[in-house]
Amino acid sequence: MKGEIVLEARDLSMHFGGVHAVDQVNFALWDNELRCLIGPNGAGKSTFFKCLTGQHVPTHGDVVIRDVHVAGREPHQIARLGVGIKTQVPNVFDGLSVEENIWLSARRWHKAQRAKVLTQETLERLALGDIRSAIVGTLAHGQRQWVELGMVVAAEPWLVLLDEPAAGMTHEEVETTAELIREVNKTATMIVVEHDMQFIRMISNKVTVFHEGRILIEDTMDVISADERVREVYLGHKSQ
Amino acid sequence: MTWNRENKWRAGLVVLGVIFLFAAPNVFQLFTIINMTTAIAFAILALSLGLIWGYGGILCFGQTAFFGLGAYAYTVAAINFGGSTWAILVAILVAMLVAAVLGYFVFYGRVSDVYLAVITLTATLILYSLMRRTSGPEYKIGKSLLGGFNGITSPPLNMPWDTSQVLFPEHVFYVAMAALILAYILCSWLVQTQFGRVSVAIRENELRAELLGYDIRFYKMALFTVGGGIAAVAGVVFCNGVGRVTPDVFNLYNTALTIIWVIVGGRGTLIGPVLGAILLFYLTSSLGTQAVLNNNLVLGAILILFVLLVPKGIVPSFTEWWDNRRALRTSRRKEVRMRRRRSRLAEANGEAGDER
Amino acid sequence: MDLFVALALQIIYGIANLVLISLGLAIIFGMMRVINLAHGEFLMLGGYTVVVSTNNGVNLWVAMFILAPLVVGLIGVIVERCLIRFLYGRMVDTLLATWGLSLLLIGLVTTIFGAQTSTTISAPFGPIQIGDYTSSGYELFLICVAVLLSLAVYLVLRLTKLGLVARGTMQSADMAAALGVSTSKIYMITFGLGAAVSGFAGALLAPITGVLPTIGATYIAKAFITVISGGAAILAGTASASVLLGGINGIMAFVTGPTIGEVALLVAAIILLRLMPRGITGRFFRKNL
Amino acid sequence: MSLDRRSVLKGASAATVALAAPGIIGRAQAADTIKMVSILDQSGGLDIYGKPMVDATKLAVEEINGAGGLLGKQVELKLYDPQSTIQFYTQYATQAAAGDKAHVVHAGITSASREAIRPTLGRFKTLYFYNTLYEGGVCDRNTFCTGSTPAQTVEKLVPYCMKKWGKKVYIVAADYNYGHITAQWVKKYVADNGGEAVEIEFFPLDVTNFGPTIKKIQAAKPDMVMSALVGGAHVSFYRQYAAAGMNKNVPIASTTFGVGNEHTLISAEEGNGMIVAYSYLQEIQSDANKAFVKRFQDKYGAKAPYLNELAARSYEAAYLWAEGVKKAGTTDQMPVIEALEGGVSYAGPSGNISIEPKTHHAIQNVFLAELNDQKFTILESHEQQPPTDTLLVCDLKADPNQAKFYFENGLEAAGIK
Repeated sequence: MKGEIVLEARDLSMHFGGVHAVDQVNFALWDNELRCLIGPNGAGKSTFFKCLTGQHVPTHGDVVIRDVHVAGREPHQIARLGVGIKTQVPNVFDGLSVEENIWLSARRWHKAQRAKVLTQETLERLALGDIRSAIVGTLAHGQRQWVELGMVVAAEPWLVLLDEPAAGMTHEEVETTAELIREVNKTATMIVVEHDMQFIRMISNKVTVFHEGRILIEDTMDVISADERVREVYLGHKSQ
Repeated sequence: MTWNRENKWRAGLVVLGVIFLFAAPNVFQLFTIINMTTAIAFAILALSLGLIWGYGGILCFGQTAFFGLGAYAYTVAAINFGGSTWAILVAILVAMLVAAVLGYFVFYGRVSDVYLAVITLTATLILYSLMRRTSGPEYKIGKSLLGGFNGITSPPLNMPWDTSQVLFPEHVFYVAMAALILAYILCSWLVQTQFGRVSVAIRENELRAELLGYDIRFYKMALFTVGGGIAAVAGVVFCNGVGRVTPDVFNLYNTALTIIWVIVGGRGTLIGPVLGAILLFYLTSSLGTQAVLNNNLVLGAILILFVLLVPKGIVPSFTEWWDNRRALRTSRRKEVRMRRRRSRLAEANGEAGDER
Repeated sequence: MDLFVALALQIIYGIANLVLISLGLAIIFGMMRVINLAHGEFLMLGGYTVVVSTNNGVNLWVAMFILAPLVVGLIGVIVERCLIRFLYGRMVDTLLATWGLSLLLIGLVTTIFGAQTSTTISAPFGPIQIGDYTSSGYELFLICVAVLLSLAVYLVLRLTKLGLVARGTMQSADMAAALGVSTSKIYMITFGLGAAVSGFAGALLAPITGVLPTIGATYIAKAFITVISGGAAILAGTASASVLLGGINGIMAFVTGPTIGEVALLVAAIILLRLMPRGITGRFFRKNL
Repeated sequence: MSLDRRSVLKGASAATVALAAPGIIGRAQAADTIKMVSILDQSGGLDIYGKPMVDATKLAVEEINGAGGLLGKQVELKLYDPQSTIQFYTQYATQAAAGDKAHVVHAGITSASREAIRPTLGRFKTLYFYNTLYEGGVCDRNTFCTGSTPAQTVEKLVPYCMKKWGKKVYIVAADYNYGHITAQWVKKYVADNGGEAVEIEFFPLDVTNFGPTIKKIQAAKPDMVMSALVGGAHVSFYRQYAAAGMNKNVPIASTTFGVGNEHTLISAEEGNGMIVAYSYLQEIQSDANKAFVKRFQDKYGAKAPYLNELAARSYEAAYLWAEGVKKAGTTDQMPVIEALEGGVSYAGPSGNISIEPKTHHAIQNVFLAELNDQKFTILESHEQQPPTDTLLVCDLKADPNQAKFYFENGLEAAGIK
């Protein structure tokens, strides 16, 4: 089952002033995996995510994606390795149409002809066909999340990093999103940052738990949910 | 895609421009034609800012830097070469080079927003301060003295590669108008290419564009450079219209005015800045012929009323009004049709025609 | 040694001068994200208030400390009510509006008072002797006033509800609105306060500068550059940028001459913003006001 | 203007040529008024100079018309306000020459504005008067420069003040062409009179803080300061100079202080004791001047500005041109030029003024005056001063076809040392 390691964090630390948001984290991701990162608010998972995607330059340590050292690289350089990234707050082109949003992603990697086809496919794959010419800024929150997911997918990345893809969604939307993620996982290795346990149960079985900037435990969902420490950490803050 | 309708408009505008190019000299008096050159130069300058600000989101408070550099580079080169053909090219290249260097400096340092505005403004004011003090024989480039505050007399354009055929000011109008039309076509084309659309995407959301793998620093720098080149063309036209280039092109008034043209015309459109520049040029120019009220007073009042009444700028407001009118007309037509059908139905059913 | 002291005083005055001409703009920009291109005219109006009222027999200090801030502050409030409040959240449009306002004010003053107005006032206090050198006592006074004015603004921002909004806005532009307090009133007061501070500064400078309708243009660029170089923090930003830019300007002006002094100030601002893309307080003194 | 050259764009529009022709060849003579155009800044930073000039020009035209006009026709004055921008100067000059078919254009404050319109007016053969004091050096048969030049003012002022105050002179000047060239003249005259220019310092036009320079002046300990500062911002120099107590120790002389009515923009005690040189001052005690000042103040009432050289010369230049027209018996360009060259003179508020034919500059009276309580007291007057500076380089009699500005790049470039 385990192939090669495609993403690795080595002794990764991120300090803000005196705050150690991420503290000497060692982390490895294997090919074709779908890994969830969980943890209560302030556990450091989002900061960790931003270090992976180039939005933060880590204070110490390194991130290696398929033998490339990326710590300190610009986000676009990381994206160019074939990494698709979705941020926590929906980051979309609000003033443009759904179709243009997707096209901009597809066109980055492909010739005009192929980009057109890919845009079409993505719109269908994510069931965005009906709202293709809508201006993204006018859409509902959930739909904007999907548009962003569409942009990630349209680039045909081999590694996908998602930060809270289901945040702020209704129950039905969450289910659809879970489906989409499983679909994407067929062609890409994934990391999903999330704190909705139910959602995680829907998509993944291997979970990394963050707590106070460090990895608390890394195991299957079943083990995690039975773990005392995890429960303690979570119950204090958030009960799902 | 929604390009079709916009392109129809754009094509229409280009046709209008070409008609104007040939018709104007037959309609207007000589001095009107000569003076139009200056207005057209400003229109091209506004277009360049409309491109980089309206489409690329780059708030450049120093677009006149490239305009002025274009004018100076043209003048100095034309004096040295003894002809204008290569000088135009030099002007464009110099301005683009400076834009590229400044662009590299700011965009690769991730300066944006008002901070970018201040850097570009400051760069322009530096040019202003330095150029003003270049009077004296020690300040010369090749054969051309820089002339300080009084500036340099700009050699007139000549026919390409034929320095014996010098254009008269009234003929420069053709060149100016053609330059405006070509610049407009270039910009219209550019914003539809992948490059242009990515630039718009960057304006919309920098982080997202980066996460898609676009190097936004490069895109911004490239767009900025193109804008600098177009502004240089405007500068060449300008110094031919005025017959002179002085450091005043770099002063605060002119650089702020460029921003004002774009806002008045409407950001996010290409024809808007062009109209904004021409409109304000003729407004201030005609104010200067009256002696009843202080010009600043009148112009200030007009601008304030404008910002309150036409908040989005001329062109976007016009488009909105046009769309609304059309939408209203179609919906009214639909309503009428529906009402007819309903009343027909009602008649058929033998009931009284009820409005609701 | 005398020269050193006299020069040091001169440079400190140069810094105080920058603080004075920038502070009003910093308040309005820092709290409302409005770039007030009519800022120079607010300074001019402060100067005019002093010149006109002293010509009509008003005591200089009354004109300077009471009338000027009052008149210009009131004009600020009127401008906010009639113009700026329709433009919140439209930063770009405020550029156009305040540019128009700037022209309008110049035109208005020129129409009422003519292209120039005679004055009868000169700098109070007379010169002070530093060894072989003399400095203006009034400049020393202005240094003190600049410090006190900054302190006063600090206290207002620290201790009042206005200050709360200010700090909110400085952290995140949307936050002020999210606070839910009567932002409309706060904005009105802010704009009035910014205008009053500008008017006061203009009044203070009136005895040692020319007071003309068009004089605002000589201030606006420098004030704008200082405020933005300072970054988001109103006081810390303006003060630190003034120290840096004013210091460089003063030293270079003495060593090489005024033109290079001016250029040095501009070059310093460019380099500073390249190194700190969010201004000085975008990097240092983040939590300060 | 061969057809060859014009055929350049003949494909584009033949009508252009037809339209262009009358503009270039000559103007319609059918007009029943004589058209005089004035292009002077009435708004923007230069309005402190432009507004009094416009007021005086209006008075002159009104009087000329009141006295029956010229050649039996009324003079129609058209005013343009270029708003302190160069491009509008060119714009309005073209409009005046080709559109209004003006018979004469009185225009320009800065040398930059004059240089912007001079070629246009020359091309359309429209007579041009430039009535501002300036650095000298224009040599153009179509252009008449009536303002005073350094050889007329600086040359008188420098020796007078050096005799009175001492031989070490510190020069402060505006950092642009005018300031640079005037500073060079000052330096030359200081040296000619056995003095020493200890330092020359130039200021950008928008500097308002003069502190560092005042310290430098204190360090240099000169006997006097010679100022060629210009514009509203530079008024600050005199005020800060006085605030540091310097006006009591090192007096100031100037050939620019006062033309922007600076002496009313600083208080009496700040300005007292300064000495200036101009070809006109409101305080000249002749009957002609008193009557002129009264007429001016009657017309403009309480808001009447101080009458400085720029204003008075604008008034006199209108009359001088009118005298030329009368003598020529026509408003056509060449006859009027010849009439003016042929010794037409006008006795105005400043005394007699006439045109020196080789340079087209004015032969005029020059006055030295001291400032007391915001008013000038005349110290000396020098009758009928020729423009000896421009005469060094310019001879329109020998070469009438030149249209040059010799001092464009300083004195050295013009071969003067």
